[in-house]
Amino acid sequence: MDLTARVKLEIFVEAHAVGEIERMLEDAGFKGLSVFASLEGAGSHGAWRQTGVDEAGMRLIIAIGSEVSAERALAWLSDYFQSYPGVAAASDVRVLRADRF
Amino acid sequence: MDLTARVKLEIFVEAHAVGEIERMLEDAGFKGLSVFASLEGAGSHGAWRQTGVDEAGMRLIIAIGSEVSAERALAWLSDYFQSYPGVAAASDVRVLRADRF
Amino acid sequence: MDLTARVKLEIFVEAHAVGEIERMLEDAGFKGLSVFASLEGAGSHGAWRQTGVDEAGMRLIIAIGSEVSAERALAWLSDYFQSYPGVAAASDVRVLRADRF
Amino acid sequence: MAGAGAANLLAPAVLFFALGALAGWLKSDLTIPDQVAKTLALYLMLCIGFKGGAEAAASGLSQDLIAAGGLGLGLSFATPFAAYIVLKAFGVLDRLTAAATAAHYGSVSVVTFAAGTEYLRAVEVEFGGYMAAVLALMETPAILAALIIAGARSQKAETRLRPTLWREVFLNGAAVVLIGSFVIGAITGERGMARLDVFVGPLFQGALCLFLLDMGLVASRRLAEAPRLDWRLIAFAIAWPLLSAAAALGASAALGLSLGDATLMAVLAASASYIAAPAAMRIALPKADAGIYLSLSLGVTFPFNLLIGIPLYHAAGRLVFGG
Amino acid sequence: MAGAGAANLLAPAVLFFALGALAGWLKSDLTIPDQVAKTLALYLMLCIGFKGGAEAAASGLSQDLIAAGGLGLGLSFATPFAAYIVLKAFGVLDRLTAAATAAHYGSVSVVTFAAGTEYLRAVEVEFGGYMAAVLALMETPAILAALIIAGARSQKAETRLRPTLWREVFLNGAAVVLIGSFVIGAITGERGMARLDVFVGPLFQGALCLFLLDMGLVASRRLAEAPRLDWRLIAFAIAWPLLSAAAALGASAALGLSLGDATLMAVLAASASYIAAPAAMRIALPKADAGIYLSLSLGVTFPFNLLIGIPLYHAAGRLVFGG
Amino acid sequence: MAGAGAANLLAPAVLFFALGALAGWLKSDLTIPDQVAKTLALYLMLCIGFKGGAEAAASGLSQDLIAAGGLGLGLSFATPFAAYIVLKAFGVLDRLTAAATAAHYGSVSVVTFAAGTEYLRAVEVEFGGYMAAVLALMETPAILAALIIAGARSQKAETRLRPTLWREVFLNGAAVVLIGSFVIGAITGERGMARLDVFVGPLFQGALCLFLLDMGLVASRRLAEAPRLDWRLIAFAIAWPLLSAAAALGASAALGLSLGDATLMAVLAASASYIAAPAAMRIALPKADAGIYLSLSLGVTFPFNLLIGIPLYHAAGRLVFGG
Ligand SMILES: Nc1ncnc2c1ncn2[C@@H]1O[C@H](COP(=O)(O)O)[C@@H](O)[C@H]1O
Ligand SMILES: Nc1ncnc2c1ncn2[C@@H]1O[C@H](COP(=O)(O)O)[C@@H](O)[C@H]1O
Ligand SMILES: Nc1ncnc2c1ncn2[C@@H]1O[C@H](COP(=O)(O)O)[C@@H](O)[C@H]1O
Ligand code: NA
Ligand code: NA
Ligand code: NA
Repeated sequence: MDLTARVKLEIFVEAHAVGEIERMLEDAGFKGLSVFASLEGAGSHGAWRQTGVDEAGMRLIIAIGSEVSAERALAWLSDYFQSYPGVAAASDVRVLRADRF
Repeated sequence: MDLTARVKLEIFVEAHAVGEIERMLEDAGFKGLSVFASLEGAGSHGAWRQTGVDEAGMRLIIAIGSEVSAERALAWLSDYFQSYPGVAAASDVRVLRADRF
Repeated sequence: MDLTARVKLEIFVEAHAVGEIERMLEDAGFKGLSVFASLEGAGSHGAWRQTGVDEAGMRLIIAIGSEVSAERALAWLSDYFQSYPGVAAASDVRVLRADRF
Repeated sequence: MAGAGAANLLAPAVLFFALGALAGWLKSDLTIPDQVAKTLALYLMLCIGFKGGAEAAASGLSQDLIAAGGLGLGLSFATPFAAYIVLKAFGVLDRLTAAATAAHYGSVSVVTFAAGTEYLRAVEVEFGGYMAAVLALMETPAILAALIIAGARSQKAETRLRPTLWREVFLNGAAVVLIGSFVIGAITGERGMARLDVFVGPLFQGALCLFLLDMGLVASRRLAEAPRLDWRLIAFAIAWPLLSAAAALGASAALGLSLGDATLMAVLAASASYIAAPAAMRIALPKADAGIYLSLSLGVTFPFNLLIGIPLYHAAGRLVFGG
Repeated sequence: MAGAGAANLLAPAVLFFALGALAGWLKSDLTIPDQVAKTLALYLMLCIGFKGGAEAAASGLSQDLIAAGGLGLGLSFATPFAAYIVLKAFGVLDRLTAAATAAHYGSVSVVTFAAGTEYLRAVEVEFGGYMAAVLALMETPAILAALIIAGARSQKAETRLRPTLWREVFLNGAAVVLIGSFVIGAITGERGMARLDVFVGPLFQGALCLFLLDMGLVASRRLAEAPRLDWRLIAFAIAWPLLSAAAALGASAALGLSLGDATLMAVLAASASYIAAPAAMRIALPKADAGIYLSLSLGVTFPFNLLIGIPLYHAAGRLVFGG
Repeated sequence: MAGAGAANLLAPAVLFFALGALAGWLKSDLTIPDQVAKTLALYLMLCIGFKGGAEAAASGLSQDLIAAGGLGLGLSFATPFAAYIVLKAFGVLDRLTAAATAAHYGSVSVVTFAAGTEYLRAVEVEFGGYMAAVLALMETPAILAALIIAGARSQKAETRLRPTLWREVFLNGAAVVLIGSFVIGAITGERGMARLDVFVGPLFQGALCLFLLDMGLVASRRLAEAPRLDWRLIAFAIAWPLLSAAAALGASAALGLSLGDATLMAVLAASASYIAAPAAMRIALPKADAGIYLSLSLGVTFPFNLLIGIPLYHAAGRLVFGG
């Protein structure tokens, strides 16, 4: 198989931030992304649980793109996380059809 | 800990394809898989959002298996993605109880 | 960007085990985690599907932490999986703000 | 007539659609959770099928059913060919997208039908319970027609997916619930109706409001994200329903259907699918542009029929039928 | 009697189960979203509990309640021992799977009970509101019996999970809603019933149809995925309910219960759990094969009871009680 | 009076809240799936708005509406400033958490309002349909007040999120459904009400029970996870509603509102937001501690108002109004 190295970002943020981060990822050069809903979690801002009553809930945004795009996005996120809850992690993946990313 | 290297596939596809891809993964040698529903996303086929009205929605299939199985699955997917929306990524993981994968 | 290497655990377990594993991860030194619901899957205990009638469903717990914490958690899990269904995988990630993990 | 049209615009269900559309347009974060929306859609079909079946059982399977059913099948199958020629003539759509869009206009919208029946109830015009069966019959032929148009056989990928595709075409959840509930309604008849009257009656009205609120959100968000729609396509999405409704009214009159049945036949012909057809097209014609066919069917034709089409077709029916 | 049996088969709720089973068998993509299915299950229990409590309050806590409650507890606890011996005797199940399966047959199915009460209402046979409390009482003892059989203490893993297990056994969501609603119904009595009558009455019938549609889908899909079921196990899943129902009818007659109460007691004894028992078994006996116990309870015994068992137990009751 | 208070405690909806709280406290695994809970919340607002609008249309827009609306706006905007001063004086909260908490107490709780209207219906005290509009008016001003207090302009991050924030403040789903349904109810009036009466009437009572069951679970779980609550904060979460209710009753009497309207005004003033305010605070004041403001509003004030506050405010109203 003809696989190419790319970077995968996994970004955990509050639901209200998804729209903004989607725009940011596009600006950073990502050509695609996927969003998932988390059920519960814990972090430095305490534990939370999706209940439908009081919680907006956390989302996981997965975006696969180039090293350069990932750098840009992480720079932005590093600033964002100064104010807002959330974490992000980057890792190496191999993809088909490299031009799509 | 006694960890063994394996390959993790993350496959983003439309809901209608899940059954077929599950069968393919089994044929390729994967002994397990898990399927998740995505809320919204974007890619070369445009942006979509799970609404319950018009969208079938994308799924994320995670399957951990051997290098050989992953190669086979990716070859199949490379063909599949000629016609259908979706992306796939492979990455390295370490697992317990290697014989299970 | 100032990124630091960490280990990401992905743990697939039945819903009833989530509380216990959350406690275990905290004891092992993880400062955060996120839990996701899986729709369907297959493994050595057969195939299952989230239906709302008979299935408790599988969960995916993602936890990013130090190598040491991951080692501890995997040791515990290796014991746990002697009795209960589930699998776990570790992989390398790079994170912002290393002190948070 | 004008009064009746205005009455439609002021029906709660239509106003909830408008509320949803407004909220979507203002980018409110309002959403109906997707699992609930899916269930509402199933529930509406269950009610439509069950009520139709129970009424059909009460009045007996008449000749009208055969006439209406035959007409519906014919319209659903023939429409895509005509629509495809028109759409291709514009020169803005590729072959597959034109075929997929044509499938949507041949097939039908369950919620438009539901709004049509509510409208007729409000203006106290009778119609046959079997029209629910006609609705079910009209879902699929248009999809088959589109496959013929597209020559789907030639597509390599499709071969592999054929079983999934045929299941989606003939056994999609919507069709199964609609037809199954019709049969159950017909079997249990009055006795079944007595047990489920609140569930399929007063509750239905409310659920329709909630679902239309969601449809308004989805329709306006979809339109907002589809800036590239050519004006000719938008004109098509309004003119085509008018033409289809006219054809359906004429044929219904020729076949001797009642005013109510003819109005519903016009509503069905004018309506465009947004559940069964897209699901089948995603499998059978993945290279067709879903952004086009969903924006037209959901973003233009659905609101047009709901707000203007239904009372208009009824008014036209009264002219034709001299009612 | 034959008429009443046929009437059951033609009740809307039973037909919706059949529709779901057919759709699942044909591999239709129809599904009831899981969050909605879970809510429907809770809602059904809320209604059963509340109505039972309100009726029990109206008629006062009679001696019959104590008799029926005691009988239910006894049956639920004793059944698994007998079932275990039979299941082990076949020689096809390991010790833990046999124990877990036995737990399912000692415990009860809420929806089978609901269908039983609807059946009795349709044939106009009275029963005590306290039978809802008996239903709640019968959920748990069978699970404890299975733990004793399996000698769960000896399992290392279980120690760690004991708190989770005991919460699952005594405080699972289903039990809490059922018992809690019973108490609330008993406290608020007629006044509460006046406020919630539509919610727990006509709506209940419809929700039961929707839930049974889902049960049909789940049951037939589960059967389709369980090709390895030994014929002796299938025979067990049909014969055992018959035996249990007979025992329950006899004991009910001996204790002087009414025909309606005795029929429901037989339905409870014959029914097999598919919510509380599997949840507890996954924690307590993880090495037991869920494919076996769920396929039997959900795929064989549930449909058998729903379609044939309920009218049969009632007919047998009429013989015993000379009704 | 004591009888009425006891009657409240024995209303099914209140008992279901208690059941949920008990289940949460016992760590039962009972949960209402989140998509269903969200839909229930939207549905309750739809009903409250629609019924209020229809009633307001029937009785005409009176001067009372203007008086009540103005009072509501004033209370919602002014309360946070006073609450902030008190909260800061305790010395246990940082500036931002105090401001965010103050926003919650100025804003309102839809479900507390719903419980208040059900209570008034049970004791047969009339109130104006326009109180639903007052409820909608009181959601937002408190949030703006908190932003002023916190000097949110100075926060760098907020600039970036301004559009999201303003949409959340003025166009959050709850507000849109509440106001939209009010307008729809007002437009369709009696005719609309006739079509939706079962949906917004008897069904509402049941849905309120189910939602309060969930609120009980959420409230008690939240309290269990918040061991660090200072006793002064808990005292605030009980005393502040009492003060607010007293102020609202006095002002209502001065403005010449009816007993029913004044009681609801007190209920609104006493209630604390747990949907709109937290959503806005997460965006605008992310450094405020959500554990504090949600535990107080949802874990202390909500149960207090539901169980004790509502009948108390009504009793106090009767003293003031000599009713
Ligand atoms: N180490 C971690 N691993 C996985 N998810 C995390 C981790 N830390 C935080 N999260 C997720 O991100 C959310 C916000 O994190 P925090 O800002 O640290 O409270 C948490 O509630 C979790 O859902
Ligand atoms: N770079 C990416 N990162 C993460 N998810 C993606 C990416 N590209 C595509 N996807 C997901 O796969 C779906 C189909 O992709 P596409 O065929 O490119 O439209 C998208 O709607 C996303 O949900
Ligand atoms: N190789 C795998 N890749 C991804 N998920 C898996 C894999 N094996 C098991 N799982 C998940 O873990 C669950 C339990 O696994 P098992 O104990 O092997 O039956 C399965 O139902 C899947 O959801
Ligand atoms: Na059509
Ligand atoms: Na039993
Ligand atoms: Na307030």
